[in-house]
Amino acid sequence: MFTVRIQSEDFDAAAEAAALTRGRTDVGAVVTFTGLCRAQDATGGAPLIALTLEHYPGMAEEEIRRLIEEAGTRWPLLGATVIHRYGRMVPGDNIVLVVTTSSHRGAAFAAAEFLMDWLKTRAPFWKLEEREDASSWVAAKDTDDEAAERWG
Amino acid sequence: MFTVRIQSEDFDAAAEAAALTRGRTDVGAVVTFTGLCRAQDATGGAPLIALTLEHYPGMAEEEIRRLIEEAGTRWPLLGATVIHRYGRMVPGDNIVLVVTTSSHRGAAFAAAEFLMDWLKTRAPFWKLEEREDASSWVAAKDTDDEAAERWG
Amino acid sequence: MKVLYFAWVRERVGRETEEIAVPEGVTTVADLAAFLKGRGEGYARAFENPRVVRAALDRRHAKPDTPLAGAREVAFFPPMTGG
Amino acid sequence: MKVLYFAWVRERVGRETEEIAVPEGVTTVADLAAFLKGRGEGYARAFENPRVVRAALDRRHAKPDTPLAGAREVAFFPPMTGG
Repeated sequence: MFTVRIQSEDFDAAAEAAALTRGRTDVGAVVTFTGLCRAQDATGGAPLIALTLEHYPGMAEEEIRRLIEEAGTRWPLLGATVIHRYGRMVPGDNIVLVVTTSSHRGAAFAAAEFLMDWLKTRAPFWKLEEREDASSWVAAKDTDDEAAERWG
Repeated sequence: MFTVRIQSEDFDAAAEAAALTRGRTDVGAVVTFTGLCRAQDATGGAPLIALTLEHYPGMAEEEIRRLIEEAGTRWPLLGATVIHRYGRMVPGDNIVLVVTTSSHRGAAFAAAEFLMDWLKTRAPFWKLEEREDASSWVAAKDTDDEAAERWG
Repeated sequence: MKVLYFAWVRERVGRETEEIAVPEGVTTVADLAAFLKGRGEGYARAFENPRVVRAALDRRHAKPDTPLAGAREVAFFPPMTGG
Repeated sequence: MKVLYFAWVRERVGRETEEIAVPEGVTTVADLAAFLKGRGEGYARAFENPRVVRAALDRRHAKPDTPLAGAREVAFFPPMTGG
């Protein structure tokens, strides 16, 4: 049960998690990760007014589906759902959701973290930051590349 | 914002996650882990009818609070909520919830996994399994000890 | 001293809690477990393999060599299986 | 061949997409980037540092030395910052 959705609307993490467990008695572990838009990054500077997420329609869904399938070969997943939003978001808004289910917690945690690490470096999305003093494209982080690379 | 609850009632993972993010713009990552009662364990055998969770009132809450505080010294958490149920549960029922929030995903994931690993080995709860052929106390798993020990 | 038992330790001992007058010379968790083991058949079965019985003193995990000194409540139980 | 641009590559090139007749001798992703770089000021700025421009061929990540052979759609974009 692998689901990918690229959408501008908000998502409901609880409903997505419920869809992966409803009527089942084999799921022992559900991990959900929600990534949100923050007002302030670590470097300080002017507070963020909004983020606009641009994406590559078609490829975004296909690439995330490939990442989920890769996760499914590495861990015994019972289900996985990834929803990534695009468009303009203000601080506090949801950006991305990953839900993984498995019989055991180790697989659910590892797959969720793997998906997030690879989403960051492979899913074709780009963030434009709007601050009081300027708008600028977010630069990719070396730490994200390192997080993805640890999966080998 | 650290919360621990030991209760017989079910919990609402979404409401707990929402309570840690509401009105804030500094949370970038929310990880929730839900542990559920499964019908069948890996060893096969008769299907599970129910689990009854016994706990040590007072110590259960105190020990989990100590684990959360330890997590808070290791990672820059903005919030953490742990709810552990006791009493009788049937397959598909929720048993335990861990929610962690942080500015960044690495801390939220690591703290949630740390809390689950240590809950398994340190929180004073014991599972009595009810199967068609017998009732028996669940034996502690070496793999749980190993999972906890990797945190050093 | 208040003593509590949980899970199969409780079932074997046959009670949830009791007040114990700790005898002279019983100074550690392991001493207390050995003393309790001699109190009858149920206790003997509960503590037959002391390595698999865990203990808490005043609601904190304790080791066999932890001194009882000052504790008001001690609990004995199997390895935990929550989560 | 359909070419798409995203984020600041799109802004610098000044368009989202275009049809390109790939000249003889342009056989890899890197060749195409070098060819596009010569098409004007916006392109020159978009491809001024080819190492920071990523590419996809038919919606799959491609490397500079990936052959264009058979691809219908190529996209150029900065390193991704989703998630």
